[in-house]
Amino acid sequence: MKYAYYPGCSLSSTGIEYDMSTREIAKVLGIELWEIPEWNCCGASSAHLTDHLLALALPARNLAIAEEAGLDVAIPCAACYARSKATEVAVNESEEMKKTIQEVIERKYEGKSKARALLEIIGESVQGDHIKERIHILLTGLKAACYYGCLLVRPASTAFDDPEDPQSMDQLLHLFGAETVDWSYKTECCGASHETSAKPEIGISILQKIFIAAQNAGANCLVTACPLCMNNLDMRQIEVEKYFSTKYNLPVFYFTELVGLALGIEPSKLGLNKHFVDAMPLVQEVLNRKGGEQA
Amino acid sequence: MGTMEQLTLQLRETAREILESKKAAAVIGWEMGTFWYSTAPAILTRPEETERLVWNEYCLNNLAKYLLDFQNTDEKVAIFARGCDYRGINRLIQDKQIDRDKVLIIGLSCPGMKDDKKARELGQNADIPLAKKCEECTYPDALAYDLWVGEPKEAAKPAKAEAKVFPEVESLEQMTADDKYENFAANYEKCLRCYACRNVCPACSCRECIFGNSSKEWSAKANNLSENMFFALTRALHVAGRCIQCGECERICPVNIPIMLLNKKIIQDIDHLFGPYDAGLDPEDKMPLGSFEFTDPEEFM
Amino acid sequence: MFTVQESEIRDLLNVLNKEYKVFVPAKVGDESKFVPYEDNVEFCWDRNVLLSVKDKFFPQTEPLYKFKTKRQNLEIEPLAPKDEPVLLFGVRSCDLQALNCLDQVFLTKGFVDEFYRTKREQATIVALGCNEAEDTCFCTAMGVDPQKGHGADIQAHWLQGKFALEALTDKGQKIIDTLKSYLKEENLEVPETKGFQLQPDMDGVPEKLKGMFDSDLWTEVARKCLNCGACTYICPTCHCFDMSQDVRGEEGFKYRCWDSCMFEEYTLMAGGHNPRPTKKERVRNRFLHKLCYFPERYNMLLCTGCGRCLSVCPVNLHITSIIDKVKEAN
Amino acid sequence: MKRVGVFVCHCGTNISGTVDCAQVAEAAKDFPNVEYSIDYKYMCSEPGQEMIKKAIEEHKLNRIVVASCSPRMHEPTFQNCVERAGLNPYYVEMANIREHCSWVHPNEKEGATEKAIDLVRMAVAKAVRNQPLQKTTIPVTDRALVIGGGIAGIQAALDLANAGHVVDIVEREPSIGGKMAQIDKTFPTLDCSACILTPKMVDAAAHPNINLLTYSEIEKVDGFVGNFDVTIRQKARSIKMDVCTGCGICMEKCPVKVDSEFELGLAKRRAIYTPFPQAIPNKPVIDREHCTYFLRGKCGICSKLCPAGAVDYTQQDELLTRRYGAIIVATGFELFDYSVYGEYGYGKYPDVITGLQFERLINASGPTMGKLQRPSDKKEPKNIVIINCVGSRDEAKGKSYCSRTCCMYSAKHASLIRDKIKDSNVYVFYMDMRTPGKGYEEFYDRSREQYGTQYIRGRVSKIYPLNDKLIVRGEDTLLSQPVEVEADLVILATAMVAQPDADKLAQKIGIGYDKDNFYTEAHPKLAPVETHTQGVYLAGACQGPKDIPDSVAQASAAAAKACGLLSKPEILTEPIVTEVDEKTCAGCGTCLLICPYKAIDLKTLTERIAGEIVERKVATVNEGLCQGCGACTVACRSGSIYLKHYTDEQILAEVNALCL
Amino acid sequence: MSSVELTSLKAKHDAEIQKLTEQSGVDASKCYQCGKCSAGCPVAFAMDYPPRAIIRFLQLGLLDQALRSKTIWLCAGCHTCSVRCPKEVDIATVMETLRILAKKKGYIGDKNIDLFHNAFLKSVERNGRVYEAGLVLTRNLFGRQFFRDTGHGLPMVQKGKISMLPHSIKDNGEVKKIFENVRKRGGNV
Amino acid sequence: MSVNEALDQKTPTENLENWQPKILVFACNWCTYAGADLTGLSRLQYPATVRILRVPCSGRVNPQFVIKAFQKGVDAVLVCGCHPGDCHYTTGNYFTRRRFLLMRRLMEYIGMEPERLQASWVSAAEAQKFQQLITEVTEQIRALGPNRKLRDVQWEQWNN
Repeated sequence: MKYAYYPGCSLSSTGIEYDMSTREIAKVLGIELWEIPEWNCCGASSAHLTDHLLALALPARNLAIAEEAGLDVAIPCAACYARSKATEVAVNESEEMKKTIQEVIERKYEGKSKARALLEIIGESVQGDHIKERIHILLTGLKAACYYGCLLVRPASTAFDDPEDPQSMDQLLHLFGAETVDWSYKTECCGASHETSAKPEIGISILQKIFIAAQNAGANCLVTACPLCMNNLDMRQIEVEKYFSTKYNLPVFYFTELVGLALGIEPSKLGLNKHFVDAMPLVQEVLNRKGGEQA
Repeated sequence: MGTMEQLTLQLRETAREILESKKAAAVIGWEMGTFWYSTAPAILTRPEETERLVWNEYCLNNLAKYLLDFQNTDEKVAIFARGCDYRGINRLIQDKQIDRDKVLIIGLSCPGMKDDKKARELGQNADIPLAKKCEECTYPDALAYDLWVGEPKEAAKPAKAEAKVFPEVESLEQMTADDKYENFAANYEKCLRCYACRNVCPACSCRECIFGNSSKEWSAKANNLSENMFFALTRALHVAGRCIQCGECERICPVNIPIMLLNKKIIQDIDHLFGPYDAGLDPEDKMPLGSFEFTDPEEFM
Repeated sequence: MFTVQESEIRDLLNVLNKEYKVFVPAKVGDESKFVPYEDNVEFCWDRNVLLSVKDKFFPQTEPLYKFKTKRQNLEIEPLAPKDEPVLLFGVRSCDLQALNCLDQVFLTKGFVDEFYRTKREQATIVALGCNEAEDTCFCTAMGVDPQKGHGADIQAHWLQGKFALEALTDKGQKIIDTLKSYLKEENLEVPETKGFQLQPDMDGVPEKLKGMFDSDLWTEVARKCLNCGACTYICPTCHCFDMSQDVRGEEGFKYRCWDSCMFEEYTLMAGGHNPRPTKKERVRNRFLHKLCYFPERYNMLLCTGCGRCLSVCPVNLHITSIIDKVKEAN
Repeated sequence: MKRVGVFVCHCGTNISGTVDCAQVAEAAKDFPNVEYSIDYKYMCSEPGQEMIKKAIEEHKLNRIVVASCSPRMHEPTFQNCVERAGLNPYYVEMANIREHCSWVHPNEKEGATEKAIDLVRMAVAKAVRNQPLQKTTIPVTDRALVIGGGIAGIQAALDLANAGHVVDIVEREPSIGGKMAQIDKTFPTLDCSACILTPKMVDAAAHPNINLLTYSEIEKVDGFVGNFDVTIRQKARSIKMDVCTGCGICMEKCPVKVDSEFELGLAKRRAIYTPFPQAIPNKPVIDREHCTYFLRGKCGICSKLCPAGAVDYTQQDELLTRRYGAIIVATGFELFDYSVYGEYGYGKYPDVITGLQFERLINASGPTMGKLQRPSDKKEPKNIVIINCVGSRDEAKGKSYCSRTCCMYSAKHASLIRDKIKDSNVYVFYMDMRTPGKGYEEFYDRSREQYGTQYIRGRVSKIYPLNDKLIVRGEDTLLSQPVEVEADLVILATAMVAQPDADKLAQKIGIGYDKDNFYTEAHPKLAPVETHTQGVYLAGACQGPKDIPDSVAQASAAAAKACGLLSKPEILTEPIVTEVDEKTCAGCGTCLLICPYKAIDLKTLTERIAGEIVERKVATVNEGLCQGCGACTVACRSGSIYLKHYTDEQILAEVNALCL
Repeated sequence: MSSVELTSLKAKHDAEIQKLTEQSGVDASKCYQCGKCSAGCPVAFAMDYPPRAIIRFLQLGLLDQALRSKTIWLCAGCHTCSVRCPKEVDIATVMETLRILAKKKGYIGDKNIDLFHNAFLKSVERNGRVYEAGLVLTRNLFGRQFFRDTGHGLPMVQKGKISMLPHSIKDNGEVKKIFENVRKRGGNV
Repeated sequence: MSVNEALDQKTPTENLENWQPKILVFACNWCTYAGADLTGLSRLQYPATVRILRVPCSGRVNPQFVIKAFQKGVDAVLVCGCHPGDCHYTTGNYFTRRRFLLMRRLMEYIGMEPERLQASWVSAAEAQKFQQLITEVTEQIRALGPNRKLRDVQWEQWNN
């Protein structure tokens, strides 16, 4: 399988481990990722609050380049995915919008190249028996609270998974031996838009609820598919802990990191050492279990 | 050898195979006409006749209507079909004039046909423009078929209809009432009432047309402007929601009446009043005048 | 031969228009037909008109008489065609031949149609020779001379930017005499008509057809026919008509109007029986009538090779190809 | 030869005060086919009618035009008059020169007279083309079919049976009773549901005119009013009904336990079972999907234990065809499956239950013997949340309508809870309280004032578990603030929806249904229990959400309609129906799309063409179903379907006459 | 509490609200004020009006009140409200549209948020991509929150998560063109 | 005869000064016909320009009737029936609505003044509406003058 790859701005900075782990596991899973040459920022999460057309046009340029190459686009970042999907839908729904966007980006985009979430693509690629042979280590002992965030499965009309109780990440992790907990915060908002902006007090209380819910459900880590969520849950966890004088100690993973781990990729190659909440002890625990539980 | 010549060979081969293997009792296609710019519908029943088949830029005739000649046969009939023929076939299926099971559709992709009248005028070496009816074609290919001739194609799902706007209709709408009438009357003053438009039309499928049946009191045989207009308007109403926009009526009119001006007006109005609809895409579709919505526009006093 | 410059033909027609109602071949939009001469007509000299002069003698719709019922009485008032001399300027040989055919039908063998006769007698015809054939023309194969209008009063030619006139009848001579002041006498050579592409061989065809009523040929050729009436309505020789009436309350008109043997209802009888139930019988009848029955009765073909049906048939079911097929048939 | 007589009425001075009647009569003499024309003071009077009869005789008239008042007034009068004179009543045509002329143009005498002449001319033109039409009679089979054995079906059957008609009730469950049998108490009186329902069930079973066909379904419906031929599938019960005594030993010993449908999964039943103890007939049925004998060919315990030898594993479904004069459809409703609500946990939280489950939980004969305890841990709930409009008024979930009963049964539930658990708190999340019924608003008032129910105006956005509680989050829209309740139990007032197979049954019977699959009445105001198919009536919630009083009322109304039909041995059919000209009909079926009565069908015609036998389809009209609207005639391009008495020819003749 | 004179307001804002409806593609009149949106909103607790009330403002013609609310600036755009709305009113999109309109009118409900978005888009226009370190700096400077997030800054750099130099793309000005074209079409960028 | 001539030609009997329009009203039996009856019962006056033709349902009105009426010399046609939702036959008027939405546009398209073909829902109770409707339409048609469009003038030609 070959996809155009749109890492997005975050993956080249704050979300670098998402980028690293994505590229690593893609190699093992035989997914060819062709990084869109000279891709541009999709505008999330500012453009759509400023100008409707701009918000549609920015992702359109990236999609147009992918369309030229005849490829669908794999997008790891949930926000980038949501914006790109919105563009794809808008172009396909209205001939008039298609025309306008083509005029604005001065490129041809017919809406043929589809924006696809990386989670969905990885989920598809591990279907079938062949994947069993690839598993090096089962992720036994991980009790993951899968956190999909708000943008990955909304709006409902274009979502690839259920907007209230999505399952794709849970199923993916089950395949690699991890347990996932049933909790009701899968698609609650993490408040990232407030974190990256200027309202910390709002974000903190939103985050607190998420941590408590994960803990109550018996999770020992959080798993995400969005660099903004990651940033928030990981980087700000200490801040929230301080604010409420408590300790959660919930390492946060990108699902790609865990898939990489199970596929036997070196933790440092996956960026697992770059987390704010130290993830390595839990990673080490999993790696130490090996033996009879090796796949 | 050009593509259409190559395809002609494939057409012949396909037709021959069908007749030899008795998959169908007849094959409907095109053959050369008297002049270089003309072809004629060909209805073939013997394998050796298939050598007559052609596929060139002047295969203008819509073939669907010929299926009516096979209403009483038990065997299948094979028919070559582009988008317009395909839609015509669906129209006849929707009007229950022929069973889908009895038709073997051989799908074709149509590059657009050339204007035979212009060809006659300009000569063989000139650059002949596309036929008017093909210029606006939105469905050049058969959308579903049993066999396909040409570049392999995936069976395309019927595309979603879009609300159509016809510039020539719109500009007519801008005229004053009297100018509109004068224009309309001038067009239909010429009408010979030869009924070629009706007889070629795949949306016209009555056993007995009210214009051929004086006992039904509708139409007088007299050829005068008023009766001609009654014919024109009635025909437009009868094909409302059925016209597949193949443009055959207008193309073959011996006195060049722009018949599609009426049909397009109705198509445009249907699209905008009741939602976009393309006749003949799917025989299962609700017919615009055979159905209604509670929420239809309310313009009455 | 008397000639007049093309640019001065309008002066000439203006003179004629005083005495006659003059009709000339003209382009009207995309079509061409004979229209009453007016200053602004756009002449059609370069080719034959799409609609022949047939309807000037045999209109598509023609009232015959008027009737009225009052309580128990029925009154009938016959209608007569208008009494007005007509001059048709520029009729081609093929169409003149067609009039000769119609004359046979409407004036001979003891049947005289008064409506037709009146109009025929009132008409003066100026024939116009053909310099160039269209690709659909085949009059020569039907025994028509494209440069000589049989039955015309004057033969005209359109040569080198001039019209050349030659009287064929006394009536014609009289007209030329009145026009003398506009005309110059000179001798121009009438060239042979160029460009015939179709030459169906009629030799022996009518005779052969007599034995071909049951031939499979008809099934074959009829298949593509749409049974529209384009060929018959455009044909200068077709002359079938139907009677009908227009009644309003106690009054009404009886009229006749063209009919076409290609229509299913043409032979439909009151009881529902149809002796020509399928298009095979109808197509067969059309060609047998033109090429076999009519010659048998009147000793002339009912086709003049004008080629109009070739240009209008939507499905290329051409009389020329039928003739070819008849020739080929065993 | 058509011989028309024209009779112009003065209507005292009502007409002649404006219209010159003599002039009208004189003018009419010149109209084609008019043989006789006269004006008279009172045409509808006895001497006036005599005058018409005499003129018919003397002048051999065979078409009559009466120019007088509206045909809606006196058309039957003059039809009867000419019939007595030996003419077909449909030979009469009326020109309305009073309501449509003299009365509306009193100041335009000339214009009115001219108009009256025109109207008479139009009527003459039409009358000349009028054809004799015959009213026909259809025999009526005096037997009714009631489909559905819930409260509506039972009531309708009892009413019909008491009026002396034989009724069959077809019920697909093993027992009659329907949803009402599951309910604990009824609003607004809080009396026991079973106490009022079960006696009716017994009455129905014992009534000599009622025939119960339980565990049966409708297979096919043919025919038309008065003569419906209905095929009923009697599913194999595996029990010989005539042998079984209903002792119940078999049920005690059956080793298979499955979720009870009647208890909505809150209790188990056996593979051989009656749905509930008061079932009627109180004889079990074997659930072949779960019975070990049917699954593995072994077991047979019930058969061994049955003292009467009533168990019969070899029984087969039986098809029964009967003719009925009338059908009452009373198939009821189903409850909305709330598991589409992700935000309410997709049905995964055991302590989120539906209102009907609650009825079972609080019912003295229910799984807990009426002790209110929550399903997860059997604890007594203290904080209970009731959520209204779950599925109702929710376009996003596909139902836009109000279910009409939930406001009331939620109020009932709240009251019942407080009755049982004194120290409990009940919160009802509602959007609008709808209590339009006798005593309903008072009942709602009591639930607030007397029982202390807390009403919160807002729709719940999310329910999620926290420890052993359920957090219910909504906005109190009156406060404009989000609120949360820590609930022990959540009751969802789920919408009433049509039976899942309602559309299929409708297609079998040939009645209409709306976008939500509820059956459509013939007219929302004037024919609320009739359907478009004459002889088929609706009762209860199959037509739309309804509570018990409304269902019962509609059932009695439907029964009254059916009685009206069945009480006559035959009915007359209006002869103004459509007919097909088979010669020209192309069988395109467009008319079928238009007919609201499904009166048109296609049939195969065999005919000889050019010596060959060919078949073709043509439209055919069922005169029993056609109501004569003529909408189909316009859709027929070849004019092959025509409405008698209003043919194209007749209407065009009127148009032409008007233009002279 | 002063009362609101509804009749004149309605007339005043009808056209504008109509336009808003067209732009957002959302018809506020569909809303029957059940409050499901507000109850599920993760940020509702911080808002001055619940989202439901914003829709109510639009229904009544109180456009200014909607445009001047903090709510529209606090909306996180998570679409929870939209997916749960029983009347399929896309509230999140209404918020977006209102914010765009508010900005056009110069009602900036939250200066910091607005500054951030401006800086963000400037960065995109200039570089084609977002320069996150620069963004953090700009925002803090403008927002006079000099020390905010600086606690995270150092570890970020150490972990190789923030590059100190802006990265831009060689797109021959295509992205700048997009901004220009949007402006030409009346975009308020 | 040229089209313009046809438009200009007037029948000799047409004396414009005393000219009154001829308006054909198709009225469904259940609503509009009854409504027109009520107009009479209520003694509400309207111009004597209309002739009501009774049909069982507005769904029976074939758009072709309209052309025929214009051919024969009617100056305006009014199609009336029950309000949507009130059809005695439930759905007839919904078909009427679709048919005449198209028909009105078609007639306007060929140059017929839109006032000459109108449709209206008049219930059995709407006597006043019926009165107003007829008065208004009559005024409109008086302003437009006699209709020549679509008119069958063959008769007049032959009579000359």
